[in-house]
Amino acid sequence: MSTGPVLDIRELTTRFDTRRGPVTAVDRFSLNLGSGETLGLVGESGCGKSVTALSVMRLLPRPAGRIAGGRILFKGKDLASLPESRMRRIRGNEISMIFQEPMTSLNPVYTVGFQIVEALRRHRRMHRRAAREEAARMLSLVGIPEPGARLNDYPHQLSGGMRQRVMIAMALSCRPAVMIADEPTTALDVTIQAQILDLMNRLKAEIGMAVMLITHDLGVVAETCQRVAVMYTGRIVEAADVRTLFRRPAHPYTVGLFQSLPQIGGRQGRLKPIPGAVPSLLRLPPGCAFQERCFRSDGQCRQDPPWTAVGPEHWARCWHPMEVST
Amino acid sequence: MRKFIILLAVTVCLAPLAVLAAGPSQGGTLIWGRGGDSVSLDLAQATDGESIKAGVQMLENLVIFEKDSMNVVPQLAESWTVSDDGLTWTFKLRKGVRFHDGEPFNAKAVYDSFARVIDPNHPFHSYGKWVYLSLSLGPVKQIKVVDDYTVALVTEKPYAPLLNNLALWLCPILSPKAMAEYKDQIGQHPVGTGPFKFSKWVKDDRIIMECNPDYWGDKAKVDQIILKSIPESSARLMALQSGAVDIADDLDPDSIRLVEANDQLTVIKQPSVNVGYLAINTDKPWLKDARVRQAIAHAIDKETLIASIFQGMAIPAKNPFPPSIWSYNDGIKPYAYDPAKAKKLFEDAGFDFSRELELWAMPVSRAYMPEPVKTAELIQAYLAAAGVKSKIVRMDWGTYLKKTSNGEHDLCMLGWLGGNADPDNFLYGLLSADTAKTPGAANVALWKNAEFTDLCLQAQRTFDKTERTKLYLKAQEIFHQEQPWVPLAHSTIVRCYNKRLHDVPLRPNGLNSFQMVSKDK
Amino acid sequence: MSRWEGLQDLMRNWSAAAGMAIIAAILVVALAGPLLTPHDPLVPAPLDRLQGPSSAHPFGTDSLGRDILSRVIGGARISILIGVISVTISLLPGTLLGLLAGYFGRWIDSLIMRCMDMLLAFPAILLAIFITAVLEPNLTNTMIAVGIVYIPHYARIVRASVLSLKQQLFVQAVGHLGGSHTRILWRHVLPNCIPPIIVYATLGMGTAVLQAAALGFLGLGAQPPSPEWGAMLSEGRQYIQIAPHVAAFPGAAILLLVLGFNLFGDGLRDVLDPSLRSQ
Amino acid sequence: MPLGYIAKRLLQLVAILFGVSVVVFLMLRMIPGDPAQLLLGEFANPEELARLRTQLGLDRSLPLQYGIYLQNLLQGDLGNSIRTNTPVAAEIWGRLLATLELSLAAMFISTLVGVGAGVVSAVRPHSAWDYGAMFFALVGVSMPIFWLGLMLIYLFAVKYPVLPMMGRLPMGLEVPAVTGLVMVDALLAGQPVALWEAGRHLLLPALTLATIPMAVVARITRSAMLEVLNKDYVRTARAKGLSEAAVILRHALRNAFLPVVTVLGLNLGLLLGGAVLTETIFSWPGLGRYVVDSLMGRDYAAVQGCILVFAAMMAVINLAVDLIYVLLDPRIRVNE
Repeated sequence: MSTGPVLDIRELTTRFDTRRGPVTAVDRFSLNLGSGETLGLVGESGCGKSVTALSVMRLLPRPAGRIAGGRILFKGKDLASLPESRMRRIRGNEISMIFQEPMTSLNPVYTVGFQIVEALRRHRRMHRRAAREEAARMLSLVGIPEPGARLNDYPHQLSGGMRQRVMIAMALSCRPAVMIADEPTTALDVTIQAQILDLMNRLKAEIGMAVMLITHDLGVVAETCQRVAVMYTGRIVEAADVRTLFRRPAHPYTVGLFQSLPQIGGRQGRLKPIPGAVPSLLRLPPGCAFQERCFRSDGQCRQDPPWTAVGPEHWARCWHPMEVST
Repeated sequence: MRKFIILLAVTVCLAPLAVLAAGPSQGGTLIWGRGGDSVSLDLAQATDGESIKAGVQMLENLVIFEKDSMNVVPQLAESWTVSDDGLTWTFKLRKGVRFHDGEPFNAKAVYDSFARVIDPNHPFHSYGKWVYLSLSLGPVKQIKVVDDYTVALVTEKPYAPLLNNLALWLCPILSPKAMAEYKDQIGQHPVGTGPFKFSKWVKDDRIIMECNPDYWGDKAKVDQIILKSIPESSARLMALQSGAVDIADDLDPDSIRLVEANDQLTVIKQPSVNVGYLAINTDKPWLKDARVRQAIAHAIDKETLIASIFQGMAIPAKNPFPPSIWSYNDGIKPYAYDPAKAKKLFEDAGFDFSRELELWAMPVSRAYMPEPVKTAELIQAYLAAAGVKSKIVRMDWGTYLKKTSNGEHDLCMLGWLGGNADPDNFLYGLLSADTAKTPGAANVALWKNAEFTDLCLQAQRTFDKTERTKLYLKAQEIFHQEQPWVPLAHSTIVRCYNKRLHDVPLRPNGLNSFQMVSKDK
Repeated sequence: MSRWEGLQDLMRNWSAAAGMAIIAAILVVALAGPLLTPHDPLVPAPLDRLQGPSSAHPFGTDSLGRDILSRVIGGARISILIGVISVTISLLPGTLLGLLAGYFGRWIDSLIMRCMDMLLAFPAILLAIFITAVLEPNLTNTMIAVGIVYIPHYARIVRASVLSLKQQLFVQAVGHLGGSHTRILWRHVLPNCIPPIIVYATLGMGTAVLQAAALGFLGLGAQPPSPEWGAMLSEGRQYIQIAPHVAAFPGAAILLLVLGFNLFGDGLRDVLDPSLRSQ
Repeated sequence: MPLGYIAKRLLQLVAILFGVSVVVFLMLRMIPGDPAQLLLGEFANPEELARLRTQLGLDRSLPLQYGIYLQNLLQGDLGNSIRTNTPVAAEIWGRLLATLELSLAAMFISTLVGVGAGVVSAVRPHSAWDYGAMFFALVGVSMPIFWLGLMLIYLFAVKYPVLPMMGRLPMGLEVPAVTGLVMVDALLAGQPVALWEAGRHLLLPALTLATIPMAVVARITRSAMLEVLNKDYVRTARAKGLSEAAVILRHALRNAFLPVVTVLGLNLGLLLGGAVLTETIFSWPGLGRYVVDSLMGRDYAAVQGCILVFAAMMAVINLAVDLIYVLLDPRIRVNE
């Protein structure tokens, strides 16, 4: 299925300057995304998932955030060092992004038609009429009834699910090679969530793009993704294909994540939250950031843990990964 | 030798200018900067100097004062006679005169212009508010049109000053057609017979008048006059300095000093027949004692006041009227500036030094009191130096006049302009017991001195000038002794203009036609 | 937030600290005025009039020869007084009206707020001119006029906070428990309106000083020989060509004091009531 | 927005104007000072005063005076000026245009510079430009404009005489009045010299009048923009690959305009008030100066007329602001 990575992130490091000093929000992040693949990026809030996405899009809030190191190779170009003007031609065109908050991500003072057309006209140099027709087509593609009329609606006239569909239509309008979806369903009702995920799956196939799906919801990952990477305090701690990860999580943090989830049809045992709290990025312990909460940690964990292959296409950043039998 | 060459060079360079100066060419626009806009150009309704100043350029009377005296000479009337009983004044009118709208000037025009003022049944009567009747046509009971060019005015009693009244600005002759057409707006569109005719009025900004090419007399030498309102004195000064205006009126004394120093500009001065004074309310128990009033006079340094605030543009006053008016008592020895003596006089009179006197300062400046507030501040400081506390009180002009004429003040500042240059105007009008009755007292000192009043009344009945002089000299002595006012200054009136103007006139009352003024190109 | 922390925050706020420094400096000058002034601000020396700045008269002299530095110092007290008193005059009735309108609502609200609308229908300076003219022009009436003009502003602010408080549970709860209206207003509603009032009042002092100076400039404010800054400026206007210093210094003093109030008010707002920041 | 809403607002306007007319009428009569005494000055005698009072109708009872005034008002007659005996409406109209020209120029300057400075500050927060601009804005809101006007006159008309210090046109230069706005008239008449001169005359007063609104607008624009720039839809716009200019001007500024328009609307009231001072300083023949002069002259009808015009303008501006809101923010359209 995969024909070589379309997006290859190597050692990406992103820092923020805060009042209390610089903070490394993403630390030596390496990952690749094969074309047509859906990759899940999971972790608790604040672990650096969204920052990674914004780094790829080069949309970090300025002037506080900056890419401090590493490369982001997209079709052979390093996005990290691309001039802003060239980056703008990629954004929304070859790589697009949809956001968590459909309620606020659309500009309230413009019609949805205008907002879709704007992207088409920018990247495709389409004429107004052609762009409108294309926009209507996109709306019907994302399953919005009466797309021609909806073009003239303002965002506040649409429901949350409809708005997210509009966002998707907008993101897909230029047929991107990569779409980054940052918690696209978190703010939606459960029934709507399912519809949107279905839609994304369908369109991915139709358009043939790769998707990086950022979520904290492992259920969503299971339904949509082929591969998963787990992040903790700015680093990837484990990566594997979905099946492997769900069956045999190797990193104690991943294990903790699963144990803290209610499982439908699973044992009705008590949920086990991970003890302790996520350490502040400003005061990370030396070595493994998870050591203080980890049931397997020992003195060795004060050293930087290695990126260890624990199975085929299965890595974990841990001194003491769970025994994985293959 | 070298000096000679320079002189020669200068002479050569200036020669062409001299030629120009010798024969000023006709025409041009005279721009006249002044402090405020006119209100109404129908002079029969005008109450303010800015209206009158503009109106007299366009409107004419039957008779007028000579250019620089108070002698009455013909204007639209060619001649006049008074009946033996002194009741009927007959005027022969000038023929061939036309109003600016082309209407002929005749007896009918005089009738309409006058009857509208005094006859409530005249159709134009309701179009205006006829002010200052006592100074204008008040005494006239009937107006007769004898023929097209003869008019007779009949008074109830013999009234000698009528001719002077007609020569004032208050009795202009306007086009009957225009008065009928503009109704109550005639003041906005004056149509008279004068050397200039009305052209345009932009409120609060400018009034434009053009030379009247069909004028019956000598035509005006400039083509146009623009009266420009420039409320701020410093702005007027600057406009004059830059040449933007040719004349700047009502500059403050400090500015006049700058004009004098500028060789493009010139200042003409004229002693005015006015007085600025500090009236002391003699009705107040604490000011009843003449020694207190003398003390106030001693406390004030008039010389310094004039040197600083008036910038020397005045002479110190010791009598109620200026020396240019006959019977001025120059033998009076003024109260010298002497704070110690003032203090002693206050003490002798048993003055209560804990009392704070109310010192009322005029809210408007007048020629006789160009800087009333600063003058008040200075007087306050002088009183303080003599140990007397005072508080400066200000209010709007209307209230000020009303309350001072009710005697509500302790000390108040006022002044007077003697229009007809008669001592009676000052002495009886402003200081007699007859005019000290509240409300509406013109004698704001409320000074009721029987001897002084008798002298004034006696003088009114006396026709022999030397006898009258004696009476007035005596009256001034009483005034000096009693000091109901501290007379402060007789100011100088000035006109500041650019030297490219010629033959700029200045009457003591500041009102002149600019008919003869010419401007270098 | 404890009081102490609040104060610390305030000191750390650049704007508040700068504003406080300016106001404190002017306050010291105002209080120590007579000790600092080399000359009597009220006694004229007419023969020394309109002198430019010199070592004897650092700010020069005015048209009556008075030392302008001494007068500017003398005027500091007047201006601060104007700020404080005018704001008090608008604050007290404004707060009361706002409380009543917001708390009782219905016709009381309509009546009060329509009256406020009427006051707001005039440009502020014009209304102040008008009131001064009715009351006769002097310093006291200037403060009253400026005070009245800004009553509606306080009424509106307080009303808005009361309305939002009314939605909150605790006021309703107290009401159900049978507290009297006065008690509820005084103990529960008013204290919660105070932060925005303090912020607005501080900024309002600057506005009041400006407005009063404008009235003084138009000759409707403090009467001579009082060294009120606006009135001094008005006199200087006449001498702008021959003695610009007469106008320059009092005006700069007004600017500095108002700047002080505004800086302090901005800082207070950041600390006390961040939600007001966008206003 | 339904027409009914506008009608309701206009009705409210009439009610407020009625209230204002009563208040102004009563307040004017409370002001000490007799117009007749003022008109006739220090040389009048009591009989002349009494006669003038009768002619002016000042001896009638207050309710009767108000009744007459109101009756005339309803017929569109603002009455005649006591001082000039001319219809107040005509006196006001000419001056209103002068004030309008000044205010529009000031509005233009303050909006352009204020919004511009605010946007740049918000785009580069905490930069040297930001601190500089915001410091100047703070000085601006603290500015006694009558002092600023004087200092500008001193600098640019006295010390370095490059600009005129007063008036609307050089003396002697005339432009045919069509609109009453001199610059527009000069343009219509095709007189480039007059246009240039009118602009030069307008510059200092307009700048003076613009100072405070400019500063207020800059501050409000900055804070509104800062808020908007953090909004998700701005991020969306960037994610679409739009140019920074399009993001800021099209997506951010348009949304930041709502609070700015409110402030601009309020500021127009401020402008009208500031006009009183600015016109006084620059001898600008406008309504602000006229109303103060009329008040000092106890010209009742003139003051009443002016205040009604002022109040009506403020109300119309508020209405206009509300309407602009609707244009700017589609969300309100449905709610109304």
